[in-house]
Amino acid sequence: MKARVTVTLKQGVLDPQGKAIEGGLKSLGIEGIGAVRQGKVFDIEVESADKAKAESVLRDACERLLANTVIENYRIELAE
Amino acid sequence: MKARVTVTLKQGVLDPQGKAIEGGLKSLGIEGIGAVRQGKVFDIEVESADKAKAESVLRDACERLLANTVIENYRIELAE
Amino acid sequence: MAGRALFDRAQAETEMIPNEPKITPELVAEHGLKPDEYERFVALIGREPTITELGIVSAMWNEHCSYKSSRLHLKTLPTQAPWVIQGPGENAGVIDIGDGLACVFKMESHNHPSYIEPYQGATTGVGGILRDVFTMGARPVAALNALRFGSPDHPKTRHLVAGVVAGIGGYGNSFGVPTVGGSVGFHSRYDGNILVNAMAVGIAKADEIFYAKATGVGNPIVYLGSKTGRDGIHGATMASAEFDENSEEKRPTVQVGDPFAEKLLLEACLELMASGSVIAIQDMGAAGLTCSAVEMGAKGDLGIELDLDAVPCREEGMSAYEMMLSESQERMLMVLDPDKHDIAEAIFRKWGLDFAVIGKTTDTLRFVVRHKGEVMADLPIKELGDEAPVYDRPHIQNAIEPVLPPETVAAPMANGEALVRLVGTPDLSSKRWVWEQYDHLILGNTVQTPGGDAAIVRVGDGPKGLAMTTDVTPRYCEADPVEGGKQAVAEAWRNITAVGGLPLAVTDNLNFGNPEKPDVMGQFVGCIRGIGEACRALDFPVVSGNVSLYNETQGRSILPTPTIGGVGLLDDVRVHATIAFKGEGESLILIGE
Amino acid sequence: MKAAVITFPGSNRDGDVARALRQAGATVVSAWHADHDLPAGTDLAVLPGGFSYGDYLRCGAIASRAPIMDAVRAHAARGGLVLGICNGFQILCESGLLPGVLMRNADLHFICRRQHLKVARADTAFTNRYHVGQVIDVCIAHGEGNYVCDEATLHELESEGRVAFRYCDAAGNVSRAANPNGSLNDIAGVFSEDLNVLGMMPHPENLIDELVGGTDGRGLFESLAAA
Ligand SMILES: Nc1ncnc2c1ncn2[C@@H]1O[C@H](COP(=O)(O)OP(=O)(O)O)[C@@H](O)[C@H]1O
Repeated sequence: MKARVTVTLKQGVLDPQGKAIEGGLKSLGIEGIGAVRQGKVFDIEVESADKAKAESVLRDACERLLANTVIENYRIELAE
Repeated sequence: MKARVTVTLKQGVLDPQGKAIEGGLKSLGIEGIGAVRQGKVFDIEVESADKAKAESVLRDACERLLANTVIENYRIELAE
Repeated sequence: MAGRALFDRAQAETEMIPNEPKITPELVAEHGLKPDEYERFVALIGREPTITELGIVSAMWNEHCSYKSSRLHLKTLPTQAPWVIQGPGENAGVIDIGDGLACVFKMESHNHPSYIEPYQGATTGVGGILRDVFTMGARPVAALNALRFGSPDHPKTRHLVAGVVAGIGGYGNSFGVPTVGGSVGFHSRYDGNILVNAMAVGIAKADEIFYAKATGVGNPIVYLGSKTGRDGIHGATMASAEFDENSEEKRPTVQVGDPFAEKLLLEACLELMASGSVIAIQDMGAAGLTCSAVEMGAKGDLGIELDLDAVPCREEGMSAYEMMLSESQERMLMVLDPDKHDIAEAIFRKWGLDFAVIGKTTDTLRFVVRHKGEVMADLPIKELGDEAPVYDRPHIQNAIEPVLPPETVAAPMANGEALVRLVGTPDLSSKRWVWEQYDHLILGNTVQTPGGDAAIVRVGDGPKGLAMTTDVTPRYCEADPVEGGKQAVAEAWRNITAVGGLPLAVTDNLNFGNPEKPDVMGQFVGCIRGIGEACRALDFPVVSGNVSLYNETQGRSILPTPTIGGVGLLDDVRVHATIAFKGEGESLILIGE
Repeated sequence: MKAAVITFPGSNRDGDVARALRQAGATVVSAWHADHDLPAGTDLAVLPGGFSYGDYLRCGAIASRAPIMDAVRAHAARGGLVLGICNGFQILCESGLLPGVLMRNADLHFICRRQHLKVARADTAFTNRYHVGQVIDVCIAHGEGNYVCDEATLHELESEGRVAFRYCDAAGNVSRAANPNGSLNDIAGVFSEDLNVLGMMPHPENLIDELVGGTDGRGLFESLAAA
């Protein structure tokens, strides 16, 4: 099964990357862009065919490695 | 308007970070994870309320900065 | 702010001041103030404080800013020598190194934040100490650190080590300062409370040092650097609160470091200082705007008025309370020469940083904070610092571990086996894995890289050089605080002399448990006594430092860990010694007892 | 030889490379990322090491779009010399002046250490003070130095002799074990088609002094100063 995990910074946490990208876009003259926040995605092959099982494995992976839950949120999506 | 841009490595491009994460998950004893590929997401405020306009601004941003189109693909999603 | 109820009684003269939410004993306790401390504050201002004022005083009077438990004892340390330009009390210590140059240095802890979020905790620790050095007009030329982690087999240790090391490197490498030395130790007593002490060393012209003391009435107060967010609100309070089992849940808003912004801030500040625009300048560290503004005013015998509407904010709807307590990183506060406004602003714009006039100096000796037209705080500025509580906490002398005569100790194993065991311990193993993640070569002046006794960094094109080291042996301090304190100083001294340097001065970072416990306070007092004695004997004054108390988890305190950062001078770096054998057939000579 | 060292926000080895060039006898001037032109009479444009724009997004990405880069491209197109070290190499790849990309080190750590390089080509303006096969001792300090390109590009680089340096051990053995970051074919630096643009990850500018580690980096700057 294929899964996508999206990890984004919690609200209020400073995002220096997003800030720099915002500035970069502006100085390229690209108009009409407001705030930018950057996050990560992980495209993951999960061996299990069972949805509930896959989700629990991924949740474990997020909590323990993929996301830094002190400052980040994560979201898990499973492909059909 | 809010938009999400997802940038992922093209197929066939080596992803050392994904590989290392794969290894990291294994060494944590998390079972049942196959290949991992890492990408980026950008959550962007677009000032325009017009979808077509917003999309063209974002496409420009991707082509010129957000993605390195030699090795990366990008995808634009606009929120309602 | 609409709909704020005005407090009725005793408020006639300060009617503007909103009083919502009402101050309750719970709120006071949440701010880390003891009931008698709160009473002291109420007596001082003659009325009930606003929430913003409560926040301000909690920041000013907490252990971290007020040194209330340690002040009495710190005063006993020797701080003077003919080569000392500035001792403790400023952002960093300053010593004269000849040829019109000064060395500016300090060490500071970021222990609790690093336990909660090791990468960001360590980065913001490094960022803070670098700012302390360049606020004084010095360009940072080296960074060091002293790290203590829990037992290697504790489940959290691996994660903490990896995060802290990556964070220290992540910040220093990007900022562009070589991280040239430090120490790493492991012990189960740090399992729930690691230590991250960061030291920075800079070089300035001896007659171009910048201080925090504001001068002149009506001069603009300028906000510099990055925007203010809700980062680390309550961070300063947290840094002085004991951890309990729940602290991992509480997870206050973590500060995130931006070394890129700091590098720009460095370049902009040095350019600004060279332009002659700066009257006084102060880094916004713990309890950012509050501590920096109060300190600048109090030191200069001036009042300060701030208008928070002008503060560059990252988030919408920030309250006065939040702005006053935010610990967003990479920010500075300065008193500007009004004639140089345009020059100064142009420099900051060029580097892409915020520059905003947010207030002015006054002759009222009051600290007045306005937001959206309302006065949110109006406090006597000198008393906020001067009247902070000072405690002579009870302390007992701990039982000193007896010295065991060697002949009474049976060898637990054969020498060969013992040697192998020792070499394999985490404390003695090679630290290469750590320092290879730090750029220790940037700037091209690192004469002695990590791996020697003390690091050596050439000053400019030479021939002068600085030797520096961080040292402490916590188990000695536990066994005998006075001797342990002495030993830490002596080791720093020896490491500097061993590379050929003349030891000049030290910075210290005193990491201890809960000072309200007489035995912990006894360790603290003993170590300070030892440090003082050794520094006096060696003519090695203390010019800056930092105290970190309440390092304990579930009632168990860390080993007493007074880290000593020593700095020495080599007149000619070409003449220095290294630990490597230079050839076959050389003689080995043992010096000392 | 007039060398213009370009400072981007976040550059931090600009001073180091200027010192090395000066010591080798070049005239060094500085240029600012927001400028539209290189200083008049520039022979060599230098993109120094550092963390331009914090290395945010992708290393070198934002810097490669700076106004000065149009001038650098034009300079290169005229046959002018361009040197990019570390972050400068990353900027050159992002700007299309050199092929390939620099990805995260294979072990994901930033790594700073002394490193041997084998000189692959000595008939260029950058390397003529070295000889082919010479082993030099310089240092590396990077988190993203893992050179990657597609097979066709790799074939092109190899067949056209555009690899400048390869990672090796002290004895000159080029091997996986001596490769600090996982780079394809142990590549530490590459030339442009016309050999007038060089990008390299290691820092020769920090090895120009007997007292501070050695002088094996001097050859590069002396080659350039004489060019
Ligand atoms: N955290 C660190 N950062 C940088 N260098 C370090 C660090 N820890 C240890 N080192 C370096 O490794 C070397 C050995 O350290 P250590 O094992 O503590 O030895 P010593 O007891 O001689 O100080 C020292 O030169 C020191 O500078």
